[in-house]
Amino acid sequence: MTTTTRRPVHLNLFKIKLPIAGIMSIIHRATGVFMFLALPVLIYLLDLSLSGPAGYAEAGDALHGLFGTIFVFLIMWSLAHHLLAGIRYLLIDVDLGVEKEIARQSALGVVVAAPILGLLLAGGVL
Amino acid sequence: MALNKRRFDALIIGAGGAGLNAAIQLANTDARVAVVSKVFPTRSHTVAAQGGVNAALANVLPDNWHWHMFDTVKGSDYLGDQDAIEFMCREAIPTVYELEHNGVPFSRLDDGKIYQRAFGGQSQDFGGAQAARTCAAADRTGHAILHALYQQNVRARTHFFDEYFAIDLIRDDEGAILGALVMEIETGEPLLIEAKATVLATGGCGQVYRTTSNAHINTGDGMAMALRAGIPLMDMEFFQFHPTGIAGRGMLITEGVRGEGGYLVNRDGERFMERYAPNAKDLASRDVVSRAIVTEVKEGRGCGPQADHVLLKVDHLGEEIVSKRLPGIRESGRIFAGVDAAHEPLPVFPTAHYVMGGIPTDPYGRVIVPQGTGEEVVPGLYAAGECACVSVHGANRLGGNSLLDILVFGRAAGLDVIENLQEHKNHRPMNESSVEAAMARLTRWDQKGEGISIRELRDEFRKTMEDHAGVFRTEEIMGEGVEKLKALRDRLPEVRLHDHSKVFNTARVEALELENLFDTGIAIAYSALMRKESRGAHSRPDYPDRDDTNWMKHSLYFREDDRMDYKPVRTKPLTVETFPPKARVY
Amino acid sequence: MKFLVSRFNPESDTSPYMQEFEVEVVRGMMLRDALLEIKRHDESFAFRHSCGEGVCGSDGVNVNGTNKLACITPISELTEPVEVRPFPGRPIIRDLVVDMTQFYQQYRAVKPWLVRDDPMPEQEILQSPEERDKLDGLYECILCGCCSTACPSFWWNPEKFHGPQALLTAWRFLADSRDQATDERLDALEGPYKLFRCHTIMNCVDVCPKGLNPTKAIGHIKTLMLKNAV
Amino acid sequence: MSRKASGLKAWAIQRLTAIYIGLFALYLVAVLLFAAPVDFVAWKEWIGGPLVSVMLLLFIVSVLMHAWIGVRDILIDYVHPIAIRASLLGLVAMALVGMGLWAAQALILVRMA
Repeated sequence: MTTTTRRPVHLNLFKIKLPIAGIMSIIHRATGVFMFLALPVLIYLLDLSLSGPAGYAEAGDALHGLFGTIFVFLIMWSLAHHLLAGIRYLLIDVDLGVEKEIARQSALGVVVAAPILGLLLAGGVL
Repeated sequence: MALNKRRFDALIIGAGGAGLNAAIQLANTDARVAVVSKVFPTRSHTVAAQGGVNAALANVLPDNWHWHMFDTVKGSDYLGDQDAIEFMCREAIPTVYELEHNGVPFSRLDDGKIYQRAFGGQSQDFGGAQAARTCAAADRTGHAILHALYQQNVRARTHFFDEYFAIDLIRDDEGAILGALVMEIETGEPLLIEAKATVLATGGCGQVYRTTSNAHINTGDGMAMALRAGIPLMDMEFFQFHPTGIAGRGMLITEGVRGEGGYLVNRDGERFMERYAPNAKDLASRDVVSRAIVTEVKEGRGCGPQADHVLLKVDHLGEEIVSKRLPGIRESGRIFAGVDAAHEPLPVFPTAHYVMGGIPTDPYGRVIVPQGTGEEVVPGLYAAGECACVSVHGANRLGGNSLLDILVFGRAAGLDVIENLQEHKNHRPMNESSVEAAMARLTRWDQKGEGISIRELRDEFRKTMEDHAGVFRTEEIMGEGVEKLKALRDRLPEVRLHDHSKVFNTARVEALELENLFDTGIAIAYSALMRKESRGAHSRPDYPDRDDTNWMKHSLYFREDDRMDYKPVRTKPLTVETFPPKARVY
Repeated sequence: MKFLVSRFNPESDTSPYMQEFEVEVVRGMMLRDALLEIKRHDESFAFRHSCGEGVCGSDGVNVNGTNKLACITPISELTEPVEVRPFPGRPIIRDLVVDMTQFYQQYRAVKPWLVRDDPMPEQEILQSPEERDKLDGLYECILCGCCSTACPSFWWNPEKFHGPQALLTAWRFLADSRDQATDERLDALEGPYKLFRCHTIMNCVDVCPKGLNPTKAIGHIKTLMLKNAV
Repeated sequence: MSRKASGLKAWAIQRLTAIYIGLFALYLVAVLLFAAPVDFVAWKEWIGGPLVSVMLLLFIVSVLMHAWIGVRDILIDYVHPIAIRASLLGLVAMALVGMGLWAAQALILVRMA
């Protein structure tokens, strides 16, 4: 068609149901972005902890504070999700678990397991 | 506003198997070819063909085209033209190989050749044992073929006008066809396409019946355009009711199910086809099986709470065969009947399926009309596929011969157009009065005010067709039907569109289709009333026998004054001996 | 049963809105039947449909947030109110009718036809049943568009990313033992967009009405590409 | 990274780095859980060990590459105006290189100390 008419597009993400694998996928992306943004903090903490006994203690204290605890949990959850989802992706790459039902179940598994694992890891580390 | 115009060497209306196979021949030359389709090409109804395409490849059992020809002549109840049938059965073999080369994913045999299955009405050695002649891509043969043909046209850069509706043919005072007026559905704008040759490949008109295996789009557009251009329709009384539609819904269950070993049973669990066709049983030709089912139900041996259908048993074949050879059927059964064919029988009843008649053509796809005592070609006009009548199916079409018909004659039409273009280098002068007449058909729907709705008349029309031009036909039923249909036709001018918007106005399309349904439906009912014998799909309890003395002839219905004419059957084949009429038993 | 359908007529509306209809539901009714009922009340309601049995691929719509073919979606499986919208991410021409041009362009871009350099044999090109089996789950695609219009990567880059449908088709020809253009096909898929916008989200697999698996096909393409590269 | 190579190569690198990151992360978490250094000296010694430093440097490189491909994917997906995308890619690249140098410096300093 040559005439230029206004054509709206339906892309209201609140009205489009994302399947469980899609939810898992967007969390994978979000956790990736979060960890990327957290990189400077992590490197800062590494640098601080290696700067000397005082820095080491300071870094340790920071992680054990309220914000530190939340931060550690978020990082561990992100790591767990990104890792589990990543393993799932690698398996799908080699044609394992790519069938619809299995892919749904594994996605659900990742979404449920990641925060639990994150909590456990955060608890263990702190 | 000036009317938009485009010029092409050839215009093809319809993008199913026939249209696309004609287009690919042309596109492979340097001809400029336009394909107009009211739906995106792969939505054409060829996509729904399931079972397969017949060709005597002899991949499974011994075979040759002459046996195939015999079966087709017999299946046609000796109404098919034997020259055209010979042409088709010979061409079948290279046609299927060409399809394979074009990428169709046929099912395969262990030796790597194309898989062929048993189908109704197919025999070895002129009526001997069952043949395996139907080349199949699982039970999705039409889909596989249509997609491959579309893909080849994409490769060859055919010019597609997708979602354009053809309104009417344009012709000059000598009757030559100059192209067509079409409407872009997306904008509602008309467009005049001029062409040196126009091919009608618009498919069937199964939507004239209420219960049908046909898609919403099968509204006989090309046939009606031909009628309005003064061209008669041939043998329209022969309408095939497929024996196995899903009961109450009409979705098709391919004959391939019976070809793979499925069979029909009545409420007593009896394999009733053994009574009607002792030899061929469930693989007797379609008209025979359809009548048998209707008889069983009428005589109270139907299944289900309403005793209104019979059962098609497949479950004995085992889950593996069903999912390997009939996956689509299993899916349809599950969705539409709530039945898993691998474990339970399917409820089936005959459903309106295919029109044997159509626009009269010769084996090169050229449209021919009576002229004096003979016939002549309509300059610039071709027809192929279900909308055409060559006639290879006569009074009854065999399963697997419809895909064959569209492919062979689509191709033949394309090739003849190429030759024709060599002789006709220029477009003929446009005929403005014909364009105006076509425009009037479009603008008529701009009339405002109160009136009958399209739906209302359409529903009433389709019900009348079903009740009065169905499987069993008596003088009384059909006479009443024709009167009712004419009365309905008189109300057509009172129909009004309430929505006059232009952009993708599907109501406008349905309005234009309604007129086409009326033209083709009345052609069916009128031709049927006139034919006083039983032959093939045309079954009259008041004239139960075939009458070769008076009725071995083709009927021709003209729109003007609902006039009938007749012409002889061409019984002389191209190279072989004539098959003389015999009693048709299976 | 209550239906909310998306309406938009470019000649009179500035943006799409939801309109409510009450449809009497009968047993065995499909969503397409309900849409036809609505059209019976209001002929200006536009949607595409044809075969009514899930093979032509015309009537894909977004129902309660999920892409489906209306003609094979039983009403009984839907929760009320049924919200019917056009495919996500496609420009709306009218009501439920969307512009699928880019979808078809992507399909054509993968050269969806059999390429054969050898001269054709007089009869069929031989193919063993095992080789033919590789095409199962690929050739059955009906081009309905449910998958590609459910794919976020296609939402964001419809002009450059092939989308699940076209990639499934690409693999259909790569997987065909008769096709002889493997290298050209693989080369054409290189770059960050055409193939590699796929992030294995798998929405395509979730919605395909024919039960096909574009993700699996895409995985096979990547694996073959990798094999050819090393 | 050339345009032509940026499809398959990026995809392959993303996977290879993922495998290494995953394995090393598991190792790291295991150490932190079961053999966490008790004080600064232990921490410094552990991290300054030759094997750990090399693994850690490799880890950092992997993370940066992995992050680069991931962020690049996100920008290709969502940010279409070419000038804005190029600027953002530039910023991300600089940030990643900066962070890499920073982390490397911390590790190298601790080895020299």
